[in-house]
Amino acid sequence: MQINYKIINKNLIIDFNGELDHHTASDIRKQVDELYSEKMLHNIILDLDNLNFMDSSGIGLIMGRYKTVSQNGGKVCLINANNRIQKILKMSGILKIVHVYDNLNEALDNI
Amino acid sequence: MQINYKIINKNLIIDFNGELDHHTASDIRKQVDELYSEKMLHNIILDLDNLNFMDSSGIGLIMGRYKTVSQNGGKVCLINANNRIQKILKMSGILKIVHVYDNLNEALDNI
Amino acid sequence: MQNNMKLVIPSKSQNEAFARVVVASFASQLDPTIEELADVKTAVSEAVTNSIIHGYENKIGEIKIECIIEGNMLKIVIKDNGKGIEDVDKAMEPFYTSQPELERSGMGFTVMQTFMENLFVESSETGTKIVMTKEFKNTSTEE
Amino acid sequence: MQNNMKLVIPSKSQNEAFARVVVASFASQLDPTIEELADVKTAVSEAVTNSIIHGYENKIGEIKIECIIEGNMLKIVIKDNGKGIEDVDKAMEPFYTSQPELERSGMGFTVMQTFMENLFVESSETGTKIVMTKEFKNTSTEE
Ligand SMILES: Nc1ncnc2c1ncn2[C@@H]1O[C@H](COP(=O)(O)OP(=O)(O)O)[C@@H](O)[C@H]1O
Ligand SMILES: Nc1ncnc2c1ncn2[C@@H]1O[C@H](COP(=O)(O)OP(=O)(O)O)[C@@H](O)[C@H]1O
Repeated sequence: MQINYKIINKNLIIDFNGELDHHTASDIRKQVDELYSEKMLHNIILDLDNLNFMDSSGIGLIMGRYKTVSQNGGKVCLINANNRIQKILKMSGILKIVHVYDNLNEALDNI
Repeated sequence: MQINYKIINKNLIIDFNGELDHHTASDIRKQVDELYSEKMLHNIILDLDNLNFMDSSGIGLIMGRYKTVSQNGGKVCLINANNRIQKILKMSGILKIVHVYDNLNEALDNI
Repeated sequence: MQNNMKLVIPSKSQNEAFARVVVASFASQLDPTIEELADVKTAVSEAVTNSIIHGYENKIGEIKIECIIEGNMLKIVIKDNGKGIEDVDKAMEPFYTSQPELERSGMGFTVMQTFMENLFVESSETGTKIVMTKEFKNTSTEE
Repeated sequence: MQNNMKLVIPSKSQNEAFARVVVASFASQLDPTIEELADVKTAVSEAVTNSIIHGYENKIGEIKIECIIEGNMLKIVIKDNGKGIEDVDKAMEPFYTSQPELERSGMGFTVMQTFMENLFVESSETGTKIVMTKEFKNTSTEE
């Protein structure tokens, strides 16, 4: 599991590559939180296009980022979630607090 | 494991697709021998281009075909063997009795 | 079709991915769809993760995974000798987690229930056993 | 890096491919090259096939596969409770096979020896145990 990131106006965009489970989540969490606080950013956009696997540890990770970011007045949103991942997201009810957009442009326009 | 075949002048050309081990070899053996005898063919050319795995069961299969075919006055040859498969072929000494050609045309010209 | 396998691994988190791959590779005998295979992988990931973080609480113990194929049915049994679940009914409720500080969502059992057909949980102070089954639709009948 | 796993499968020929995949997937923790992974797969295939056709002679018995990672070393132990090998030295000679009628080439042990670093064979009337080791070159040292 590997992440890449870019920053577009105070939005931290995280690009996931690989499999998100309990083993990989703790490392990812640390990296994302560090980037977010170090660079004093506002929103987080999680790009799930190259995420090949996600279990409920992913839900925990998204909820955790939601807590941090919303304490800071920001928002978390998801882009490029495939059907498989949408299924788990729906099940978890997380879509009530975190928006899913089709792609990055849509997310940047609406966040 | 799946095979496709074509016939060019009395040469039976067998195209391997998949993994050749003890489990798959017995079925392949039956299919090849049936084709060879039913259609009264002379030589067998084994195309290993899409063979993803081969263990010593493959050596047994090639030796077995060599026996049948040479009793009939024909030859067996191999084409498109990758480095990996060449390594096993060399180890087995089978290259003394079975020729390896780079491709089908070369095999058809020289068999 | 009839086959089975038993896998024993230590409760290290890097084995979560390994366990998923092994079960998926075993299940591939049943000609599963990509969706069915992903269901099985996800359910196995949840159960194995639970043994690691809740059962053994990050101490190292053994996790046993058994798979049985009968016809087009796959049965998966995942066992640990960890501390067990005190109240199974409560544990199975969506969103219940005993470890929110680890960013657990409490959705593990819900995921297993949704992606598999049957889920059976047996637990005591000496460990936990999860039994899950799934029927595969388009199965080749060769042995 | 330290890890291990135990796999038990029935001696059915369709499990030859499964055994290869499981061991290769476990070995992938050591960041192997494609070549190293193919070496391991081929050696495992030979040993498992031998247990199926020679050890159990196509009756169904159990095959145990154990893998141990210590540093950048992989140790693979493959055991059956089959009929055993009477003369191990003779069995290990290239081209020797007790079953030429099955189109065996007698190259199984030679393949294991060539593709792995050490090969150790122990056999009695109650079964056969093969121990093979391989060191991997470019290993990440993370736990
Ligand atoms: N193998 C286990 N051993 C001990 N406790 C467990 C085990 N599996 C689950 N539990 C308990 O059940 C609770 C709910 O599990 P689950 O629905 O998977 O959510 P989560 O893993 O996110 O906490 C856990 O928080 C834990 O208290
Ligand atoms: N697990 C085993 N149980 C009993 N006999 C075995 C076993 N493995 C190998 N043998 C014996 O050793 C011989 C040589 O084995 P091998 O080099 O793998 O060649 P092959 O499998 O082609 O016969 C076999 O023919 C068999 O007689």
